[in-house]
Amino acid sequence: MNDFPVLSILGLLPFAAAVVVAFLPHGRELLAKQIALVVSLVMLGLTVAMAISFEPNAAEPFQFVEKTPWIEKFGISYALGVDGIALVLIAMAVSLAPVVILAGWNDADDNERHRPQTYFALLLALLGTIVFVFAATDLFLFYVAFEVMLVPVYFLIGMFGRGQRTYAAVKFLLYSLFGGLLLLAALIGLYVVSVQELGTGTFDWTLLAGMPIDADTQKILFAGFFFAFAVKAPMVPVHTWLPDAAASATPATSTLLVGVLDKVATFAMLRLVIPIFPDASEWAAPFVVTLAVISIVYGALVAIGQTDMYRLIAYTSVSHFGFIILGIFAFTEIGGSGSVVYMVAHGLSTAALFLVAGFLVRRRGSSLIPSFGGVQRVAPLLAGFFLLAGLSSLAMPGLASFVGELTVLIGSYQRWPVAAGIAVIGIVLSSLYVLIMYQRVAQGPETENVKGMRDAVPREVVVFAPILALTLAVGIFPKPLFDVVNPAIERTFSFLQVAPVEPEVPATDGAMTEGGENS
Amino acid sequence: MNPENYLYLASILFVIGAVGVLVRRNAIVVFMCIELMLNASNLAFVAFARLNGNIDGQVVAFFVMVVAAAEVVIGLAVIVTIFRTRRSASVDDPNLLKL
Amino acid sequence: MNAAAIAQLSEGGEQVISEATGIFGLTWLLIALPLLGAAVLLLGGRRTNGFGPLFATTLVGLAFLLGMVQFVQMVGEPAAGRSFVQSLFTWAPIGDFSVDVGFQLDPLSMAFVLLVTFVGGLVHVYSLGYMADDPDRRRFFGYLNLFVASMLLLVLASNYVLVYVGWEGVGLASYLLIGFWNAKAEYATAAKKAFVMNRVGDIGMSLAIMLMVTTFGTTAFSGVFSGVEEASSGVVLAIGLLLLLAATGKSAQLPLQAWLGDAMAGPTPVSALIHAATMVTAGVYLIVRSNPIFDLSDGARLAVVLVGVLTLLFGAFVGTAKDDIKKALAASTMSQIGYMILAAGLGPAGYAFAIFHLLTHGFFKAGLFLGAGSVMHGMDDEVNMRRYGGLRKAMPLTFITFFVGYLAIIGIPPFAGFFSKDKIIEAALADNVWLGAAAILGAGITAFYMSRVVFMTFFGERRWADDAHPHESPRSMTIPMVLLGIGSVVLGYVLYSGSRIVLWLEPVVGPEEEHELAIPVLAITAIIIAVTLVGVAVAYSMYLRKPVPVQAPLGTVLTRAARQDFYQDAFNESVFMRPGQYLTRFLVFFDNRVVDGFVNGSAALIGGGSARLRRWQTGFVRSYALSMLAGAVLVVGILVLVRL
Amino acid sequence: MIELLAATSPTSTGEAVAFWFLAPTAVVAAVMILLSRKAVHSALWMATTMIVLAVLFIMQGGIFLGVVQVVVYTGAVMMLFLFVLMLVGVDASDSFVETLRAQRVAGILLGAGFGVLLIAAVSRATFPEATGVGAANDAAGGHVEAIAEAIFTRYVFTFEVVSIVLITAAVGAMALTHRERLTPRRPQPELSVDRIRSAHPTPHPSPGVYAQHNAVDTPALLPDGTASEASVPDELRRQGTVRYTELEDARKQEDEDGEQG
Repeated sequence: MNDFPVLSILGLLPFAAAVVVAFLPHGRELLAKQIALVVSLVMLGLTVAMAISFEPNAAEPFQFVEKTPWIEKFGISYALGVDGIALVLIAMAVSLAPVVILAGWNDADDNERHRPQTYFALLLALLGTIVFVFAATDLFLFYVAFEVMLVPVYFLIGMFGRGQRTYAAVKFLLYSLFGGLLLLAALIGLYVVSVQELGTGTFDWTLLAGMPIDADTQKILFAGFFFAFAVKAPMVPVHTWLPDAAASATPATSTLLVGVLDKVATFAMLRLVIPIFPDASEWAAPFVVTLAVISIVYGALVAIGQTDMYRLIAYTSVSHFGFIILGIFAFTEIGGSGSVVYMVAHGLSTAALFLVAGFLVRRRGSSLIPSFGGVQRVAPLLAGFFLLAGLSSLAMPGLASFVGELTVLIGSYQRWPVAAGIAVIGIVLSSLYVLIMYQRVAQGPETENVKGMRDAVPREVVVFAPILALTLAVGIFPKPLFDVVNPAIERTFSFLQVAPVEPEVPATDGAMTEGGENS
Repeated sequence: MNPENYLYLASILFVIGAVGVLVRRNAIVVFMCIELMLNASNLAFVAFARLNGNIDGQVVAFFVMVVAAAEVVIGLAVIVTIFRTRRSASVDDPNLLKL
Repeated sequence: MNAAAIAQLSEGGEQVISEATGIFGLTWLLIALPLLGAAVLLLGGRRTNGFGPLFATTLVGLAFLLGMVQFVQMVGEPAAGRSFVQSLFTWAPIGDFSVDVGFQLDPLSMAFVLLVTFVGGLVHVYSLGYMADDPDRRRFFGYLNLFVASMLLLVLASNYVLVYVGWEGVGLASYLLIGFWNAKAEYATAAKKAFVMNRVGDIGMSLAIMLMVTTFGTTAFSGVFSGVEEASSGVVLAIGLLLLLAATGKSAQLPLQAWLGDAMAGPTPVSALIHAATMVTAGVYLIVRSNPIFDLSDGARLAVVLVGVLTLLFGAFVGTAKDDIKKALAASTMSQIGYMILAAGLGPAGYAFAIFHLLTHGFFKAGLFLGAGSVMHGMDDEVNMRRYGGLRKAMPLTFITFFVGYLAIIGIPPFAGFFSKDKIIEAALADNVWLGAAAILGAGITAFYMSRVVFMTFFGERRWADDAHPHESPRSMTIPMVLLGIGSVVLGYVLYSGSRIVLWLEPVVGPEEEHELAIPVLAITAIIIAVTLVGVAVAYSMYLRKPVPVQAPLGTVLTRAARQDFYQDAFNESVFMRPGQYLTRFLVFFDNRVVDGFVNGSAALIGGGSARLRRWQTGFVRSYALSMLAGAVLVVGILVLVRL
Repeated sequence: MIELLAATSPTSTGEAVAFWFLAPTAVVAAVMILLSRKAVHSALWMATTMIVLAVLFIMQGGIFLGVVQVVVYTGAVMMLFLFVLMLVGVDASDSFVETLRAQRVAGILLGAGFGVLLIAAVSRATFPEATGVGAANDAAGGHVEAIAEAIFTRYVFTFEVVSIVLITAAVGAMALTHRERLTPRRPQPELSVDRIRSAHPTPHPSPGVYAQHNAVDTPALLPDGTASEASVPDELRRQGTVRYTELEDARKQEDEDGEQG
């Protein structure tokens, strides 16, 4: 199995399919959709097979490794491989793929200027870049995938969005390119350093991770990397592209954008930033943690004040990304593993929220919260979906986000008690933004706005069911996820110098006694 | 006499040509000035060839001449075309090269 | 583990926790049964409309039977060996830290299992009648089952994380049920308010869990309680206060009490089960369960006591002024839970009595609520007591059960409330005279407002609306009321005699602390009964001797304040909600104008700058040539200078 | 003798004399290119400069180059220039009013600055002792042979590229000046039929006849003293660049005055 280039196939298959789909003639829209769906299911199958044969506790950092020289002069190679974190995130992305394709089945049908073929080709291309960006173990390949990723999203928003789509698409692109520019500069800097440190320049992660870099250089390069990922994540105050993009994109695009694509940033913080710049990461941690906490509270507060569902969901994501980054920069195993689980959970909950909101918006033709009211009266199933999605977002126990949020909070409390103490406010604020939105949309008397609204159709049930199933599965039995992620997190944090957090009063083993004599 | 004087002469001619390009508005005169600049550089090349004692400078000057000839052909063709449509040989008239 | 080994191990009163086997190994089933019901009803859709309600009721009944069997089995075990743990699977293992999905069945949780499944079962039965005409019945029973499952998870969990899961689960069920009739906008708001205020309390829970993991590396009861003695007093105090914060949210104690009155928006069976008998007492459970932590921190206990006493009086005063029968009962619930919290705060002297009062209260308050529901059922959902009067004759069975519950709550011997409340007041007196005095005062006010409720509802002249036709409720509703009424009569004595409850809980909360009283117990009892009777007498003179006006009189400043819950909502609104709204509005503005404004501004700046730079592009070839020459001069100049 | 002059080094007195005579000529001619109002005059000054430069090339041993300079530049390129000048209009003289703000001042200043810089650079540079190209010529067996050897061996690639440039330029010039026919070509018989049918079967009057000028844009005067519009090409009339004689102008003025009065 390990000689089989499964990652390459996983990454290139959607590209190939995208080309085929893009050139399908008029009148073959249905075929385009079917090809997209089948390809995404094949990818899912491959990923499942990959996950089954994955060895969580293997000694080497990456599995399913592929490596071919690409630009030898600069030590660039086409190198792929996954660790636990990447595997989990690829699995999440690929699991969402069929769901998203099914959810966006009719998104492009009434578009006057662009064909559904283009839409699905772009979605497939985006999937391919996502696989590459998670699987790349060569920094240059990562960078290329990271930037190429922007192209399909740009067109997905600009061609198939609504409202101020051109503005949103350009804003997204410029923001990302600006971040990417700094990343490129830092990457070149890193290459130069590698020439000095290792004798030959390289972009190979396995050589760069843990490479000694002097403190000041580290800080500068760290800043370049971190800024790019902070924009992508997005963190306050460089988050404003997200609400615009989410409000203009189709729900399927938003799901992939917020649920999967932005995870690249947090993933890269774990994969690239910490192992390559451990000292700088420790140096900057208080600053990053402060920003993360601000993101949590600020994102939630601004979300409460939104009147547009899509924008609201986007701001909740700003808040959730704060949690993820807080967990990463806690430098504790609990926080790190928790944030990876949170990434998965957030992918699922955002997908649920965006897609269900999309169902509602498609019926109503408006994404403004006041243009709904009393949906539960006419479409109880849809309202139920919406509530479940919301509960998943506010980290209801039993659902995936709870696992992530709790472990992130615990992990970060171990190192940053004050920050975690403030971040906890997020759990109150999250209940506010979810419930206020739910109340205004679904509860209350049936309004004129929603008269005759159709309840969920079978396709929508099929879209929602797998998300719910996964959310519940991760929420109730997250152990397999932790088993895969823990060793990778341990390896990531082993590059750091920080002391592991030990309990002050470790509970005695076999403590079978309690109560009684304590008084 | 110092052979470097040729270089000074080339410099002066070149500058005169450059100023001509900036100052004159008749496209044909502007072209002549460009030719003058090319010739000035040719003179410098020939002087260099002499100073260095090899033939390469002259060969370069030769190529410059060929390119200059080609350029004149195209340039004059452009002038004729512009003149045909705009009835003017002034370089200030085609000022549409802006937003 | 056999009995002999346990006896050997448990020398010195130490409690032994053993692996759950046999019937105790089915503990998971207690939760699974109602959870199955919830899943079937909520996911099954309309197909389950027909059999759903009965199915749900049956499942809770089965859970009760299972609990009963386990209880009998547990009674058969030696006192020190009545704790069993069961670990189903590891939930979140990270390094050395791990959370198990595991259950702990011991006398404390057993008591709760019985209370929850019994009262829960009765409420299910009652709802069969009460909700018979509601088109969304299926959903209602699904939510009820979800609640029972979550509540059982809460009390059976063997670690704090799992308690938290149950804690949130009951909160969710409460949200769904309060907002069950959310077509009325204010009901939806009430549900949201309850959930959000509970979440404020959950901050305490989350932080306590974080602190526990940081300090002890685990959240399992066994680990935390064994480590707590070595922890610093500051940490213990902090954990105690945080747990108290959690408890105040869930149990509607000051300062997070405001949601309970509004929560009466839910259907009455819900109020009986969730907002009287079980969920709101979860805070008491949490404190009693965490007794090793509170035992070690006087500060934390003091805070608990203060919260208890203040809420006790607050609820009592509010109860005197409410005309809405359910809100009056809600205020009473708040006050009674105040008693329990007070008892729990007294430490080993009061834990058992807190649970004692909790159990009796669960019976009589559920009975009272079901009675109120029955009254509303007969009165076309009228809740204003000023519109009642003389219902004694119209619905005799309801009256009898309600009256029994009334006698129990005001503490007339030998009804249940007498025993439990009496013990709490005694313990409070032993701790501090002022505490005792406050508790006795509370008892007097309780007598007053409960008498008021009874007099206004069942006695006096009829003040119904003309189209009201009060009638007795169907059998499915009266039977649960009767059963709860019987419980209200006998439960107090049954648990009190021979200190049964104290001995039963001893393995968990430790032996009751002997307390010395300045005056003999009998005298205290006499005083309490006297104060109670005074309360009844005052109510009699105000609400039975004089006719009750249908329009509420203006009342004194105090009455008006109490009617408004002492302006709790106004306070919350002006201190938290309004500023919060302003803050969010400001932040939205800030985000759009300042943060995004900066981004768009820099874009505009670049755009403007290039528009200005564009002017340089005159389109004249000669100006381009000029700039070329300038560039050439520059380059040559630099070259010449560098070569110097 | 000149060959000898160039081949030997350093410079002989003869060369110095020639240089000091030719250099000012070149500069003056160059300046005159700028100062001449009429493009034709500029072209003549240009030719002067080029011939002077050709002589300077030859003086420095670039005999082949000098010849090429005369043949290609003075012969072909300058002819081309004059050709285009004729096409565009010989008479068109530049107005010396500068339309771009500060262009002239800035241009002259920058030019002067550039000149200073160049001269400074040259004066600072150290050059090898001038040896002349004689040795190189001898090595190849003659001057032309030397150039040929360089072009066809070392610079053959450049040579090929340059030839491509030339061909492209030729094709480009044709493409640029080629005019697409908008109407079908009308055969001679049709044209003659049209002509006979028209009001004017005879040729139009020649321009400038009986007028004070004989340029094509000056209409002929009819016996009554009025201008004959038919005598100037249609194209000029359409452009409105017909030049009336002073007489005609005065008459038109009178007409206008009369109308007003």
